[in-house]
Amino acid sequence: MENAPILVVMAPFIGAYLIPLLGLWWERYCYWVAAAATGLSVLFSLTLVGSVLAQGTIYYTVGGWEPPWGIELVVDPLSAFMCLVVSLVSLLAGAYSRSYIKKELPEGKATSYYTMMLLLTGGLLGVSVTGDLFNLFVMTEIFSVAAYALVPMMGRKGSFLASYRYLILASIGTSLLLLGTGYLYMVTGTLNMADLAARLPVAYAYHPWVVLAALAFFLVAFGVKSALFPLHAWLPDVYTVAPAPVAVLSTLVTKVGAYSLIRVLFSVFGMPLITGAIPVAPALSWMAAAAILAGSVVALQQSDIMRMLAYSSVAHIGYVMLGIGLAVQLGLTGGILHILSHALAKGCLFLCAGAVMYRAGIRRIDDFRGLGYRMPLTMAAFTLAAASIAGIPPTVGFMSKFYLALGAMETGSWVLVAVIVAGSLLTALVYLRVILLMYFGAREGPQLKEEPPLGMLVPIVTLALACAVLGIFVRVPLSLVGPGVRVLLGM
Amino acid sequence: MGIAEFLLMSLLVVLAVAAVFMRDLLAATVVFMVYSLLMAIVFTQLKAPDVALTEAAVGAGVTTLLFVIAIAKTDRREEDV
Amino acid sequence: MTTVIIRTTARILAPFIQLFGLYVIVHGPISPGGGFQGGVIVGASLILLALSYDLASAEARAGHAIRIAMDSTGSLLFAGIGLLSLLAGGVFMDYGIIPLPLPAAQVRALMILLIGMAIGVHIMALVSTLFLHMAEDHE
Amino acid sequence: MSDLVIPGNVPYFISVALLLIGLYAMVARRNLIKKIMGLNILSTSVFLFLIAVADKRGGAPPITVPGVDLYVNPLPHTLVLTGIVVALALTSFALVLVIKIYQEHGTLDADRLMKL
Repeated sequence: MENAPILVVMAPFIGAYLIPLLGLWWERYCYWVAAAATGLSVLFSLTLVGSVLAQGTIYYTVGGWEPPWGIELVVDPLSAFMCLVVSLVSLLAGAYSRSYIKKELPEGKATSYYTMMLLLTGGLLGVSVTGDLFNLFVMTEIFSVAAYALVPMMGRKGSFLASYRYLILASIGTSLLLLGTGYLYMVTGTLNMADLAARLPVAYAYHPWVVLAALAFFLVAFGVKSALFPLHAWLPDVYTVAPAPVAVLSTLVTKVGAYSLIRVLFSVFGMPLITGAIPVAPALSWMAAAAILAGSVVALQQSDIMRMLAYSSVAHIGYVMLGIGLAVQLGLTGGILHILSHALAKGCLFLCAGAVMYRAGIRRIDDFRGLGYRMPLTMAAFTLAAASIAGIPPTVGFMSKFYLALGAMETGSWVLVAVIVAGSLLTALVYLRVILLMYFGAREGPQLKEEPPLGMLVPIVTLALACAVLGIFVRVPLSLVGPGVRVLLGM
Repeated sequence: MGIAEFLLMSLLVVLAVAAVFMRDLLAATVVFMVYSLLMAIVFTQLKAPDVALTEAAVGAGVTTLLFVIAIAKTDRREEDV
Repeated sequence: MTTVIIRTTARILAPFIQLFGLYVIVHGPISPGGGFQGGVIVGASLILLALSYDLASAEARAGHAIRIAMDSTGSLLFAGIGLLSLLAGGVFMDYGIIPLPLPAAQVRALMILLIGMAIGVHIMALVSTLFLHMAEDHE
Repeated sequence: MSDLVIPGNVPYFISVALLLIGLYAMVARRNLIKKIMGLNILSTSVFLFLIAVADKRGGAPPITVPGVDLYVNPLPHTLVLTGIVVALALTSFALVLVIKIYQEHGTLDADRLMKL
C-alpha cells in the first residue's frame, strides 16, 4: 500500500462529500458512510504504522511533482502515531454520536454533523502527514472551519457566541500562520519542510529578524490552536456548549496543534536554532508550567462538569508543551506519550459526561451524588480515565508523566519536576471530588440502573480500557514514539 | 514603482482606517468594497492578474454582499457606549 | 417601476456574466482565471438574479437539493479524477498516467480542464448556497 | 536604515500597516461585524505581502506568452488564491453566527454580550 499516505486523508474527505448527497434522500445511511470513512482511515493508519516501522520514513509526492513545486507527504513514526490516535479516537467519537445526536441534536442536523465531523478528521489527518508548510496551513484551516461549525450544532444558549469567539481568536492565529509561512518563503524560497530545515540556518545568519518574526507567528498560531495557557480563552466556553463527541474531537484539535508546533520547531527550525540561537524551548517549558498550575487550580473551582474538564485540558496541554520545551529525548517521549494518554483519558471523560447528560440530564458536579450506583459501568470508566489523567500507576497517564519527570530531571530543572508532581496532585484532587460524590454521596430517591445505550457504552469502555492496557503494555506505543523522537532530535 | 502606485497603496491604508472607524456599518461596508477593488488593482500592478480577478469577484462582490445581508438582518449602527 | 428596470437589466446581464464565467473556467490552464474564479462569477450571476427577483423564485429555480447535489458532485469529481490516476498505477493526482489514446501532456491538460470545471460547479453551488442560506429567514 | 526605504519595499510597509489596522479592529472594536471586517483586512494584508514577495522587477505575469522568459513567481499566487477561499468561508460562517447571536441576544456589542 504505497498510496496509504494520501488515502488516509482522502477517505474522510470523500466521505464528507458523499454524505450531503446521500443525506438528501437517505439520511439514515449517513452514519454508516461516516463510520466506513473513519474505519478506512484507521486501516490506512495501521498500514502506515506497519510500513514506517518496517522501512522508516515514507515520502509521497502528490501529482508526481517533485518538491519544491509539488506537495510532499512525509510520514515518519510520529506522523503515523498521530494518524492512529486521531483516526481511532474519531472512530470512537463517531460511533458514540449515533445514539447521542438522535436525542441531543435538533431535527435534520445529522447530515451536516457527520459532514463536518469527517472534514475535521480529514483535516487533522492531513496536518499529521504533510511535509509542506503551506499544506499545513490549508489543512489547519479546513479542520478549524469544521470545528467552528460543529460547536453550535446543539443550539445551546450562548453556543453561537462561543463559536464566534473561537473563530475570531483562531483566525488571528491562522492568519499569522500564513504570514509566518510567507516570511520563511521570502528568505528561503521553499515551502517544503525538509528543504526549509536545510536552508534556515543560512537564512538565519542573513535575516535573523525575519526568521525570528516567523517563529513568533508560529508560536502564537499553534499556541491558540492548542490552547496554551495565556491563549486558551476560547476553550472553556467551546467545551461547555459543544456536543460531547465534538468536545472529544476538540481535544484532538488541541493535540494536533501541539503536534504542528513539534513539527515546526524540530523538523523546520531544528534543534540548534530553538535551543541555542533562539531560546524558545526554555520559554515554552515555563509557559507550560504556568499552564499546568493555573489550569488545575481553576479546574478545582468549577461547578459545571464540562467546564471542569475543559480547564483540566488546559493543564494537560501544559504537560505536552512541557515535554516539547524540555527538548531532550526522555522529556519529548513523555510529552508525545501524553498526547496519547490525554486523548484517550479526556476523550473517555467527555464521553462519560455526555452520557450522564444524555441519561440523567445532569451537568452540575454537585448533582453527581450517588451516580456511581445508577450508571455503574459508565462511572467505573470515568474513574479509570480519571486515574489515568491524575497519573496513578499502572495507567498510561502515569507512564507519560513519569517520562516527563525523568526528562525534567535530566535537564536538572527541579522546579519543573516539582510542578509535574504538584500538577498531578492537583489533578487528583479535581477528580477525587467528583469520584467521592459519585460513590459516597448520599443516595436519594429510587435507584434505577440506567446505563446509556450500547452504542455509547462501547466507546466509553474501550477508551477506559485502553488507558489501563496501554499503561501496562507501554512498550506498544513506545515502539512508535521512541523512533519518532529519535527522528525529531536527529539521532 | 512610480508615484501613482505609491499613492494607490497609501489610499489602501486610508480606506482601511475609514472602514474600521466608521460608525455606520453600511457605509463601512461600501468603503470596504472600494478597498477590495483597490486591492485588486494593486494586485494587477504587482503582476498577479489571476489573484486580482479573484479578489475583485470575492472581496468586492460576494463578501460585500454577505456583509450587506448580515447588516440588513441585524443592526445598521454600532451601539454607543 | 424600478423593479421592472432592475429585473430586465438582471435578465439581460445574467447570461453574459455566466458566459464570461464559463470563459474564465475553460481558459483556466492558459490565462488568468480557472475553476474557482469562474465559479464565483457564475455564482454571482445567480445571486444577482436572486436579488432582483425574490428569494422564493430563486429557491424554486435552484432549490436546496439541486445545489447540494451540484456541490457534492463537483468535489467528488475532483477527488475521483485524482483517484483515477491512482487506480491507473500512478500517484494521487498524477494525471498524465491515465490511459487515454492521447499524449500524456494532452491528457494532463484535459484532466486539469475537467477538474477546473468540477471546481467551478462546486464553487458556484457553494457561493449561491452561502448567499441563499444567509438571506433566508432564520427561524 | 536608508536601504530599507527603497521603492520595492513599499508594499511590505503597507502590508504591515494594514495588518495592524486589521488586528486593531479584531481586538479593540466592539461591534461583531467590525471584527469580521478586521479579519478581512488582516487576511488581505497577508495576501498583499505574499504577492509582493512573488513580484520580480521586469517580470511578466505568470501566463505563458511566446517570447517571454522572466515570469513572476506563481507559487505565492496559488497560496493567495487558497487564502481568499478560506477567508470567504470564514467570513460567511462568521456572519451567519453574527445573525444568530443577534437573534439570541438582541445586540452585537461585544462588551454587552460578555455581561450576559
